[in-house]
Amino acid sequence: MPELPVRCAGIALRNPLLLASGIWGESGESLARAWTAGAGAVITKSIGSLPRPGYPNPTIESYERWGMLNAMGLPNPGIGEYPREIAVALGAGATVIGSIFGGDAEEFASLAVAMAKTGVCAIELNLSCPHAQGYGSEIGSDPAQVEEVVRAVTDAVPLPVIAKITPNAADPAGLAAAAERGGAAAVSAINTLRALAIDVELRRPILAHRLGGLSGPAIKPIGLACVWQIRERVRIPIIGVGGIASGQDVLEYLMAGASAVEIGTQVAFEGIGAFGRIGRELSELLERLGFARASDATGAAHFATG
Amino acid sequence: MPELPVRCAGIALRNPLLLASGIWGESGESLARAWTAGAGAVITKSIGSLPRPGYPNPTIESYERWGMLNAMGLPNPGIGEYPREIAVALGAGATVIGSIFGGDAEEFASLAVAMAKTGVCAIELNLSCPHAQGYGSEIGSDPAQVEEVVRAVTDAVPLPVIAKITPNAADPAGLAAAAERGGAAAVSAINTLRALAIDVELRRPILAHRLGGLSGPAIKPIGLACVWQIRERVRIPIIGVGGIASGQDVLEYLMAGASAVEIGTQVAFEGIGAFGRIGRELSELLERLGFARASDATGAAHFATG
Amino acid sequence: MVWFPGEDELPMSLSYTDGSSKGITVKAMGETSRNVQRIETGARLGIRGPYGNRFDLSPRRILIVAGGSGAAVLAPGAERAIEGGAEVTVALGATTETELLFRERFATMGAEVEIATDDGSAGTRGYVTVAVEQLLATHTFDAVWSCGPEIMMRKVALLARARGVASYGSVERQMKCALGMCDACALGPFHVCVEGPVFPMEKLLELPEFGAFKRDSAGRRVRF
Amino acid sequence: MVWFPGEDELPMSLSYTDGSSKGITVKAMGETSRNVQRIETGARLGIRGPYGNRFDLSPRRILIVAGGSGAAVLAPGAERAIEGGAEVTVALGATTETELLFRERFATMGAEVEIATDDGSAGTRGYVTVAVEQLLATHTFDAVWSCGPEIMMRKVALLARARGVASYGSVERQMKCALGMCDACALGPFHVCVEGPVFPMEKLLELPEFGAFKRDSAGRRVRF
Ligand SMILES: Cc1cc2nc3c(=O)[nH]c(=O)nc-3n(C[C@H](O)[C@H](O)[C@H](O)COP(=O)(O)OP(=O)(O)OC[C@H]3O[C@@H](n4cnc5c(N)ncnc54)[C@H](O)[C@@H]3O)c2cc1C
Ligand SMILES: Cc1cc2nc3c(=O)[nH]c(=O)nc-3n(C[C@H](O)[C@H](O)[C@H](O)COP(=O)(O)OP(=O)(O)OC[C@H]3O[C@@H](n4cnc5c(N)ncnc54)[C@H](O)[C@@H]3O)c2cc1C
Ligand SMILES: Cc1cc2nc3c(=O)[nH]c(=O)nc-3n(C[C@H](O)[C@H](O)[C@H](O)COP(=O)(O)O)c2cc1C
Ligand SMILES: Cc1cc2nc3c(=O)[nH]c(=O)nc-3n(C[C@H](O)[C@H](O)[C@H](O)COP(=O)(O)O)c2cc1C
Ligand code: FES
Ligand code: FES
Repeated sequence: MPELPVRCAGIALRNPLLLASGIWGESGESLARAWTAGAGAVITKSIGSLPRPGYPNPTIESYERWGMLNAMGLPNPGIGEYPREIAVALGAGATVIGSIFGGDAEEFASLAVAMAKTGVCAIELNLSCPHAQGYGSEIGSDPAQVEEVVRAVTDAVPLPVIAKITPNAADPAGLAAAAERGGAAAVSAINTLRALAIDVELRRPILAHRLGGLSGPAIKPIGLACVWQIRERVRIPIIGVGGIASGQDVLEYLMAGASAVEIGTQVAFEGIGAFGRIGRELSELLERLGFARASDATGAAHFATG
Repeated sequence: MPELPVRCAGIALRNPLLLASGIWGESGESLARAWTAGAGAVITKSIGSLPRPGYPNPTIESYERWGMLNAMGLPNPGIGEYPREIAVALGAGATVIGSIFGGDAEEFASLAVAMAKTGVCAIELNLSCPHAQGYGSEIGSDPAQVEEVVRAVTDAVPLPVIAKITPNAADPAGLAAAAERGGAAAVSAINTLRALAIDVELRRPILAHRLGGLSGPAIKPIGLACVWQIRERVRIPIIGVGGIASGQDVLEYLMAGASAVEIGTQVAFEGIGAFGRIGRELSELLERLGFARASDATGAAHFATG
Repeated sequence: MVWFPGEDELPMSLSYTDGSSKGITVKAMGETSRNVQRIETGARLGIRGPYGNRFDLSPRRILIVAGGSGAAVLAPGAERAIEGGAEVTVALGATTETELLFRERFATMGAEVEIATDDGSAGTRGYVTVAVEQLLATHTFDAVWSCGPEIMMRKVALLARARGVASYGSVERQMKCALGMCDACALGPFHVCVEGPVFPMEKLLELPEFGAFKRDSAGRRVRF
Repeated sequence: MVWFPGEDELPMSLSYTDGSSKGITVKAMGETSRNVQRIETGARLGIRGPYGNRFDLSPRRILIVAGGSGAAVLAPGAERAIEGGAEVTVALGATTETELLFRERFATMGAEVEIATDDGSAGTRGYVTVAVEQLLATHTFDAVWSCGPEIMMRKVALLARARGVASYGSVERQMKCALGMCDACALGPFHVCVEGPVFPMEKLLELPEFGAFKRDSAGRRVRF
């Protein structure tokens, strides 16, 4: 059988399928269960300085099988209370990556310092939430701010830092290059795309926050393009995210340039069993196509071209 | 029955469903047939200064029912030969909008002058093709260049000018505001999203040009968000584009702020009969929801909110 | 999930279903549910779902324990069980007589109804669990269903366990996505929106947090 | 559509199908189709489709007129028609004997074959249409199928019309999307990729452009 363990951003992952931030990541028990179900590592919900209830409902609109719209509004217990959830996940043996979001470089750095103390093996910076005012992609679509935030965090903590890139930008690869300059150990791409749903009967946007973020299969081609373009611009590893629902999807991301991937929305469509199934599919596909290791597929589509 | 005719950008449209640029727009006979099939107006393929063969095949990858990826590469006969195609469409009685693309303001202006002589009733500027180097969204994602191009064209021709906005930008509404400042009579939003498909068996991108543009239902939530945000920023009319496949989709765009819409990919999934069916669905839905005119629905979701 | 436009979207059970129309019963708990009381006839709501599971209707002799608004969740299940030929006994509890929900309805559908109020204004005085203990001693049941405050549910489950009767409970948690994704409704390793709201009580009794804490909108642990 | 990775994707007919395997026949026309001649055994191709329509197999006596590589398109249809019990006559034309495609194959499948070459190196000397005229005069047909240069197809259609025989032709145009969207294959108001490649010739004879011009990759009109 092909070897699934990969190294990425200096972390040893037992397989390249990570639980994406914001899915099952509010409670330690859920993180632990995702790990037990086979995730290569689990990424926490994005954690801020203070508890945040998030936006009122409706927070979700689901497009059967091909997409999902959400505006959760970054609900989280705050960095003060969250460490106990991480402890539960670590207690179950999980490889945990801590995701954080802040309003400026200083807030990111102080969150990172607190997060580093919990025992996580890396920190992912959410620079890309498309619907939280003052956070996420408002900072994350400006290369100068991305570089500044990443540098502040890498200066503050000894852990590998992963910058999560927004696709809501003219040049996502330029943002990845900024993260690399700032010292990021890896980038992850993509977060959700700014989107809206309207209920014509009720004559209003469905989500309470109106604008939300689109995830799921609909965005896979967009995520692949970002990973492809980032691979042409940076040397640090890339974690592919967006619309992964099968082993073939994972392999597409690897071939586009990713070293690992994150899976989110598919968990809503299928349950946590998605990790086991996708892992088996990936393994069979790598075997059939003659790859001895998952890592051998990384960037393969770039070499073939020409 | 509710009234379907609308006015938009100073043009009287017999209904709000326009044939999107690049679909059926290379030959006059096809434009004429789309008109006969019920389109409210037909928009030509984007025309440049010189004939362009476009990219080699594969130029298309289709995701059954929810999306389509293309990198045609703006094939077109050039402004020298194209007027005879427009003549065929006008001969059939069609309301024709001429789409043009250029490398800078000067080229756009001179194309507009030539296009204006053909008898089209308005000009759409393709500032948003995501995969043509030096054209489209490379200009279109910079507000200053958008304003400059629009101003050059409005100065050069007496016709209403529609600026087609790219979603591949951090702030599409800001681009629309730039177009308004430049004198645009309307904006259309959105063009396709930068995207990629990979064939894992052949280990390479599927499209010959590698990067392409995603269209179809997958992008409707993204198009709606753009129209929503543009409506909050500009006063000129908006033409909604992206993923329209039903009368309900049209109404969603109208409620988000559009005065008319363009339909593209659905023609590939269903044939040109899509115009008749979608028009009937729109009519029934407006009736059921108590709208006397299609135009009464424009922006309705903004009023209800709060 | 029921969307009250301009207000919020809340998890709600169908408390009435009769082929053509469906009903929900909303208890004024907080701001939204209070505002909802003022909704006018003809107003339009949004509905997503149904999500999650329901009570298994196969047991023949069922004891239903409803605390407060829990009756809204249990009434339609009781109806269907009786239609299916089950014998249903209902232990209905509330703080006071005016808070007793569906007292008539349970009687009309053919259930045996025992009442308990904390203040004794109707039925037995005291917690409904006292009535439950008696019923378990005097009747034979194949299953116990409960819905109400978690402390009540916990007690009921322990009483049932002591008698060797299988028990199931419908629990409440914050709900946002209702799709098993956002973790708002996490209860131990479970997601109430997908794997619940009905659980075999044996699974819940194992969880230290059951009856001890829930999570608020921010995901913080909040003691009951 | 057949994708030759690293080269191009071209519209191709299946010229062989036998349950388990399928074949295509590629004539060296331009750069890609020339390079394709050098593809090695075991190389992988991409396939989209099949798209578009095919010849209607119901007529009982069919005259098939194949010009040049048109035979690749017509051969499998001829096979299926014969399997279905039809009587098939083939008029096979080419510039010279070595360009005659599937001469043996048509004979083996049980068709009556008439040959015409421009230089007389095989069969009748001259255009295949001379053979067609004779066959139409001496035989009775329910339908004529043709595929080849449009000028040839136009002549064949006029000959068939003169005899009152329904005729159908498979036409070629530039293809890109193959989904009836990009307009590359526009032929009058039709899209060859979706509504073709087979058309009743009466529809094509009405189009001023049929046999007169096609469009190049840029959509420019190009005279034949
Ligand atoms: C599966 C399911 C089905 C439900 N069905 C019904 C139903 O049919 N009818 C009905 O009236 N309610 C039902 N509920 C409960 C209902 O959704 C909540 O009572 C409602 O969300 C309260 O909303 P609010 O915004 O008015 O109150 P909030 O402002 O959220 O809360 C007001 C007060 O009530 C308390 N509170 C709120 N929710 C809960 C809770 N879940 N558990 C304990 N205390 C709580 C809060 O702590 C606070 O003190 C159901 C819940 C679930 C999970
Ligand atoms: C429905 C359909 C089925 C087809 N099936 C087959 C098949 O089974 N086998 C096969 O060999 N070919 C088939 N063709 C034709 C084949 O697709 C083209 O010959 C091929 O695309 C030429 O590609 P190229 O890049 O090598 O040539 P190009 O570089 O495109 O052209 C080379 C030369 O050939 C001429 N030429 C190219 N295409 C055509 C055309 N369509 N009509 C007239 N002249 C042309 C050009 O004008 C030029 O002079 C089919 C076409 C269609 C539309
Ligand atoms: C309900 C939900 C909540 C999310 N919350 C976060 C978050 O807190 N932080 C973050 O970086 N990304 C968040 N995301 C984005 C996902 O991590 C992921 O980037 C995106 O959903 C695309 O992947 P998918 O298509 O596999 O879901 C969230 C996505 C969803 C659907
Ligand atoms: C095959 C194809 C070709 C296109 N060509 C053009 C073009 O030439 N000019 C342009 O402005 N938009 C072009 N577009 C974009 C469409 O006009 C439209 O903005 C987009 O497809 C979204 O709408 P849809 O989802 O209804 O297709 C093209 C789209 C497709 C699918
Ligand atoms: S409500 Fe989101 S996981 Fe249950
Ligand atoms: S090939 Fe695109 S319309 Fe026929």
